[in-house]
Amino acid sequence: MMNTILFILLLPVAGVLVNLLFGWRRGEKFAGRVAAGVMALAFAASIAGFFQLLGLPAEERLIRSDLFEWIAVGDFRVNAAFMLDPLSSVMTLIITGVGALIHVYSIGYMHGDRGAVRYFIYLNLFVFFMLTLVLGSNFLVLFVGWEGVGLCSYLLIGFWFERPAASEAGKKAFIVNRIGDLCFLIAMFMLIGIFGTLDFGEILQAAPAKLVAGGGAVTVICLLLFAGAAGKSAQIPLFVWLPDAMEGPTPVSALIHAATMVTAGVYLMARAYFLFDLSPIAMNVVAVVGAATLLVAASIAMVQTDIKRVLAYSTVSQLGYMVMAIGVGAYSAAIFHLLTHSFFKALLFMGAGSVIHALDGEQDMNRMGGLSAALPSTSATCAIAAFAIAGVFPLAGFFSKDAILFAAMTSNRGGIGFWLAGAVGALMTAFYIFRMLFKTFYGRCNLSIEQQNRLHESPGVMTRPLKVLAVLSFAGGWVGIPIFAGANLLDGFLAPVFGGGGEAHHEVIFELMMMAVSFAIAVLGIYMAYNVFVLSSRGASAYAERWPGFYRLVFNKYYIDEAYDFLIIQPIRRLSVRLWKDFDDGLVDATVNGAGGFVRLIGSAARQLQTGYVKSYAVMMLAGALVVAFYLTAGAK
Amino acid sequence: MSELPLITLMVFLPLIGGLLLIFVGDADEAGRARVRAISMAFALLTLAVSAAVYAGFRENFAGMQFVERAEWIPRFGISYYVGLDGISLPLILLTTILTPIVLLYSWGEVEKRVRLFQMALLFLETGMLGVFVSLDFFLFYVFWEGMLIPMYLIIGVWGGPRRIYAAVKFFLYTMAGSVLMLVAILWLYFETGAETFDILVHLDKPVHYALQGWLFAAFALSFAIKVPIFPFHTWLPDAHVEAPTAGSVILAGVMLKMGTYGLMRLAMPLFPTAARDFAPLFMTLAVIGIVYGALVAMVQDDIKKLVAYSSVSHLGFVVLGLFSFNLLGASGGVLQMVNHGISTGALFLIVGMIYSRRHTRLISDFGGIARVMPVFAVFFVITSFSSIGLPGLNGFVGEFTILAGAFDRSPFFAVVAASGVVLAAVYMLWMLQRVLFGGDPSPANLGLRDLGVREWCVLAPLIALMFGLGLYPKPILNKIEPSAKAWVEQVNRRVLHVKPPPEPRLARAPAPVFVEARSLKAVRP
Amino acid sequence: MAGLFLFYLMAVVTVAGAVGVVSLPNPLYSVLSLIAAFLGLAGLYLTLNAEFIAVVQVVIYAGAIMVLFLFVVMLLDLRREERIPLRLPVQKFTGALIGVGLFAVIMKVIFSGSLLTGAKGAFPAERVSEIGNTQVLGKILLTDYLLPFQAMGVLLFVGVIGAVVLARRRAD
Amino acid sequence: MAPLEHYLIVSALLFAIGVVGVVVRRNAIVVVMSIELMLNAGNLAFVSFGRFLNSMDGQLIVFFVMGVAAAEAAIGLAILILIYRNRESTDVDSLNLLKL
Repeated sequence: MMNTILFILLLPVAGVLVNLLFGWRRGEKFAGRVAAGVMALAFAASIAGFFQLLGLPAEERLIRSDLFEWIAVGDFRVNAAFMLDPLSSVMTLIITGVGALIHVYSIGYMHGDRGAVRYFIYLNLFVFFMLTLVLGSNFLVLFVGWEGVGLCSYLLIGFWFERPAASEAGKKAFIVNRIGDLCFLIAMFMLIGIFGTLDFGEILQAAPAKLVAGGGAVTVICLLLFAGAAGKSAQIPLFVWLPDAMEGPTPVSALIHAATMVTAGVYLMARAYFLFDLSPIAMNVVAVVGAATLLVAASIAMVQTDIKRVLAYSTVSQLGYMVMAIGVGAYSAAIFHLLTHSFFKALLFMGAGSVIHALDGEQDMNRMGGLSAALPSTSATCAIAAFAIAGVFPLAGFFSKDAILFAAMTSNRGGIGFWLAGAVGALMTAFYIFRMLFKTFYGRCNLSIEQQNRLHESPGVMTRPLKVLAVLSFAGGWVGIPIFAGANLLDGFLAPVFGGGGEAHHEVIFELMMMAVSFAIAVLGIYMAYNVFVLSSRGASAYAERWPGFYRLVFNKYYIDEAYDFLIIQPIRRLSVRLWKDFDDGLVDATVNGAGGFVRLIGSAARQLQTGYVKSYAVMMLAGALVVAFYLTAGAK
Repeated sequence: MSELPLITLMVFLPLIGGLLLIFVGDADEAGRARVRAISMAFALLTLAVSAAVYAGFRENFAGMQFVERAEWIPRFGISYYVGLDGISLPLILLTTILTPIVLLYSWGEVEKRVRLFQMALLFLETGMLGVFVSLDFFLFYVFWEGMLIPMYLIIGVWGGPRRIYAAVKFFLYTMAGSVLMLVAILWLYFETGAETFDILVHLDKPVHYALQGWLFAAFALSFAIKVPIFPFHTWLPDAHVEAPTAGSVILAGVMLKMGTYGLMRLAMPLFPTAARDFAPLFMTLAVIGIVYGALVAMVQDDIKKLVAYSSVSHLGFVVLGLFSFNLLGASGGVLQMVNHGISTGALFLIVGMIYSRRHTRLISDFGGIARVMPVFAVFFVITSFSSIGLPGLNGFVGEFTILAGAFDRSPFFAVVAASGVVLAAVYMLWMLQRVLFGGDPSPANLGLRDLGVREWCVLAPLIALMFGLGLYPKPILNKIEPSAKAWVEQVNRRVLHVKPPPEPRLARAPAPVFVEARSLKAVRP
Repeated sequence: MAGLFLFYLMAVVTVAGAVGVVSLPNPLYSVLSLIAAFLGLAGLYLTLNAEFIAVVQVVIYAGAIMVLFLFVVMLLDLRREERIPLRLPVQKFTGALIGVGLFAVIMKVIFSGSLLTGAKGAFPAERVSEIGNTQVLGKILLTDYLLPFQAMGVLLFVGVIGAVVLARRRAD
Repeated sequence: MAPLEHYLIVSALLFAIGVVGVVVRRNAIVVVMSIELMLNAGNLAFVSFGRFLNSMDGQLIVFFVMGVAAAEAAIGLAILILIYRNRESTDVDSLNLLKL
C-alpha cells in the first residue's frame, strides 16, 4: 500500500524543491503551475486518504506512519510520526482543497510581481507545515508544523518587505504567536513530566488514570494549551497580530489568515479534547474567552473602513465562535464551523483580493462602491459568501453557526449567556458583512475617473476558484444537517475521534425553533445593514454622531494596540536600555574594570617602594634576610 | 579500532601545520596563497582525522575511547593522557568543522600579517582540541592556558579600534579565573594524596563534603567566566565587537563551550554534592542570563554586540540544562553547545560579510538590503531562525530537551527560561526587520554585492548542519546519550560528609636547628 | 695558652679594623684599616691550623686586592664623603638595627644548641699537620675539585677581560 | 685553643659590621669594602667549622670565595670607575637608575 500520508506531506515539499531548483530560471508561470499542480495532487492524495479511512470500520479509522526516531534521550522518545484519522482527514481536505484553489487564484493575483517565484515557494512550504501540523501524531510534531506555519506566515506577511508596515506586521505576528508558543511549550513539559511521552494516542490512553479530573495539573495544562491556541487562533488577548497581518498579499490572507493557519488553535484544542474534557474550569475559560473575542472583534469589524481589516476582524470573530464551541464541548461543531468558515472566508478574502486587484491596490471601502457592474463574478460570489457567513438558510454558515449556538444553549457546559453572545455576534456578523458588501459593490461609486477607466474583472484563473468556493459556501453546510438521524455526516465521521460524540437529543421542535431564531437574527442583521447603508443616505455617520465616544473607542479597536505598547512594549524596552546602559555598562562592567583599576592602584602604590635607589634595595634585601632568618630560627629553642 | 594514535594526530596536526608555516614567506601574493593553502590543508586533514574518530567511535559505551597514555613527569604523577567520550566528541567535531570554515572565510578577508594569523588560528585549534581530550589536570591546564595566547593575539592584532582594551580584558578576566582553578587543582592533588593528576582517578573518588564547596567554587568561577555566566559576561561583548570575524566565530563557536564543558567534565562530577548545593544559585544565574542577555540584546544598535549578548542568553540554556542533573538536561546541554556553535558561528560570519562590504555594523545604517542581497538574506533568515529555535532547525532540539529537563527539576526556572524563547524572537526578528527588510535600501547600500562563491561555501555547510541536526539529531544524540547517562549518575553520587580520619603519620624527629626541612610548612606546621 | 692569646689578639685586631672600615670618613683610611682587619683574619686562620689560607689571605687579599682598592681610591681622589644629608632619613638607625638584629639572630643560633652535630671528616688537624696543610689542600683541589678549580680560572680570566673592557676609555 | 663559639662570634661581629657599612656608608668604594668584610666573615666561619669537624672542605670553599672575591673586586672597581667618569661621584645615594 502506498503511504498516503507521506504522499500528502511530500508533495508540497516536492513543489518547494522544484521551484527552488528551477523556478528562478523558468519564471513565475512555471512556478505557479508547479505549486498549484502539487496542491492538486495533494488534494487528490487527501481524498484517497479519506476514502482509505472510510474503508475501515468506524472505530479503527486511524492510519499511522512512523518515519524515524527524531529526539531520543533516555526514556523520552519522540518520533517523526504521523497519523491520519477523521479529524486530520477533514483538516487535510480543507488545507489541500482550499489551498489548491488559492494557489490557482494566486497565479493570476501575483502575475507580474517580481517576487512571484519566492511567493510560491513560501506558499508550498506553508502547506507542508500546515499538513505536518494536522497530521502529526504527537504534540512535538504538531509543534513543528505549528512553528513552521508561523515562520511561513512571518515570511508571507512580510512578503513585500520593502514596506515597513509589512515587515513590522510579520514580526509582530511571529512574536505574538511566540508568546502563545511559550505556553504551549510549557504545557508540553508538563505532559512529559506526567506521561513521559507526547504521543496523542498514549496520552489519551493514560490520561484518565494519571490525571485527576478537574485537578490542578490538567487545568493548568489545558489553560496553557489554550494560551497557545489563543496565539495562533487570534483570541483575546493575543489577537492583535491578525489585523496587521493583512499587509501580506491577499491570497495569503485567504489561505493562512482565514482558512487554515488561524484554525490551528481550534484544531489543537479539538485534538487534545481528552484533556479539556477533564478540566471544567479550563473549558469555561475557553468558552468565555471565545465569546468575548467574538463580540469584541465583531464590534470592531462593524466600523473598519479597510476592506481587508473588516475581514480580518470578522475572522477573529468567527474563530471566537469556534473557540466558544470547543469551550462548551461541541468539538465537532467547532470543526464544522472551521470547515464552512474556510470556504466562505477564503472566498470573501479572494473576492476582496479581486476587488483590490481591479483597483490597483485600493483597500479603503469609502473609496469604492457600485462595483457590481464592473465585477460581476466577484460581486456575485461575494454575495453568496456574505449570505453564508451571515447564516442564512440553507447556506453553509447557517448550519455550522446553528450547531454552535445550539450547543452553547444545550450543552451541559453551555448556558444562555453563551447563546446570547453567539446570537448578538451573529447579528453583528450579518451587519458588518453586508455593510462591506453594500459599500463595496453597491451604491454610489466613489472611484476616481482614472480608476473607473482601468476597472476590469479579474481573469478566469482568479474567478474560477471563486466560483468553486461559492458553490462550496452554498452547499458546504449540508454535510452537517441536524435533526434527521444520519444526516449529520460530519458529526458521524468525527464521532470516533471525539469519543462517541452524539449530543443529547432534543425535541425536534426545539431544534427547529432554535434554527428559526438564528435565521431571524441573520435576516435582521442584513436588514439593519440595508437600512443604514442603502436606504439612508447618511450611512453610518448617524450612529457615529450619536455615540461619538463609543464610536471612536471601537473604531480605534479599543486602543488595545496602544495599551500593549504603553503597558508592555515600552516598559520592556526602557528596562532593557536601563539594563544595558546603567546596569551592564554602569555596574557590572564598571565593577570589573574597577577591580582592574584597584589592582593598578595597588600597583602604583607599591611602585612607590621601588625608588630606584640602590641603597634602598639593599636595605630592603637585608631587612628581608633578617625576617627570613628570624622565621627560620624561631623554631629553635 | 585502528592502532593509529588518532587523538594525538588530531590534536597536533594543526600545531605541525602552524610550525611549518614558519618556513613559508608571506611577503607576496603567491606566498600568502601558499600560506593559506597549507593551513587549509592541515585544517582539512584534522577534520578528516576527526571524521575517522567519529566513524570509529563505539556507541553504547560511556567510558573514554581512543585512550592514549604516556608518562610525562612521573615525579608528580603527570602524564600525557588523552581520550574522548560522548560529551567531548561533538565538541571536537564542532571545532574541526569550524576551523576550516573560518580559514576559508578569512581567505580573502585578512591581508595583514597573513602567516601569523593562520598560525594563530591553527595553534588555537590545537589548544581547543587539547582541552577537549585531556584526561590529566596538568595537560588540561596547559592547553587551557595555551589557548588564550593565540586568541589574545587574534583580538589584539587583527581587531577593531579598541582591540587592545578588549584583548587585555579578555585575557586578564579569563586568566584570573583559571588561576583559581589552578589553586583548586593543586589543592585536590595534595588533599587526596593520590599523587596523580589523572582526572579519571579523581572523578572516581570525590573529596569529602567539607572541602567540596570551596574547590567547586574555584573551578566553577573559572568556568563561569569563560561561559560566561551572568554577571561575569562583560568581557564578551567587548571581545566580540573588537575581534575580527574569525576570532568571533571561534570565540563564540568553541571557546565559550570550554566553560560549559569544564563545568560538565570537571567542576560538577568532581564535587557532586557541592554542585547540587550550588544548583539553585547557578540555575538562578542561568535564568537571569537568559532573560537579561535577551533584553540587552534587544536594544543594541550594533549587530555584533547583539549577537554577543544573544550568546549570553543561549549559554544560559546550556548551564540550566547541566544544573538540571538529569539526562534530558545534560544531553540537551551538550547538543545545545554544538547548536550554539553552529548558529552563532554562522551569525558572526554573516555579520562579518556585511561588515566587510559596508564597514559598519550599526543596524541603523542598513534596511531593505534583502532586495540587493537576496541570497545573503536567505542565509541570514535561516540562521536567525536557527538561533531563535525554530523546530526543524538545530536550535530547537537542544532548547527543547534542556527545558524539558529543567522543567523536571524546577518548573519555575524552566518557565522563566522559556520566556527567553519569546525574547529571542523579539530581538532577532527586530534586527532582521531593520537590516534586511523595512523600506528601500539607502543609496549607500544599493551597490552591495551579493554573496560570492567563497562566502557561499563558507555558509552552506553550516546551513546544512542546521537542517541536519534539526531534522535528524540522532547521529549525535545517540553518541552523547551513554556518556551523559554515566555523567548523570556521577553527579548524583553521595560523598563522605567529613574528612576521613588521617592515617597515623610518622612522629616527626626533633626539629634540627638549621634549615634542613624542604619546605617552610615542615618547619612551621 | 699561647694559641688562646693569639686568638684574642687577632680577634681584637680584626674587629677593630672592621669598625675602622665602616666608621672612618676618609676612604683611604678605610682601605688601610681593612688591610689591618685582613691581617688579623690571617692570624685567626693560623690559629685554626689553616696555614695556606692564612698566607693567601695576606698575599692575595691584603696584598693584591687591597692594593687595587687603594689604586682606585687614589685614582679617583676620593677624600671624604660629601656632607649632604642622607637620602633615607633613618638610614643610620636602620643600618644599626639590621646589624644588631642580624648579630642577635646569629648569637641566638650559636647558643641555642649543639653546633657540631654533623659527621666528622677524615682530616683531623693533627693528621693534616703531619702531611702538610698545603699538600692536602692541593691534592684535594686538583683531584676532587678539579672542575671547580678550572672554572674559577675561567672566572678570573673573564673578570680580567671584563674589567679591561669596562674601564677602557671609549674612542669617541 | 679557643672554642668554636668564639670564632663564630668574631665572624658574626664582622658580618654585622659589614652590614652596617653597606647600609650606612654612601661612598661606593666603602660599600664594596663592607661587602668584602661580610665575605670574610663567612670565610672565617667556614674555616672554623672545617677545623672543628676535621674537614678540609671549609678551607676549600674559602679558596674559591677568594677567587670569586678577586674577580668581583676587579669588575666592581671597573664599574665604579665608569660611574665616576659619568657622574663625577661615587655616592650610591645618587644612583637611582634602576627606576624606570
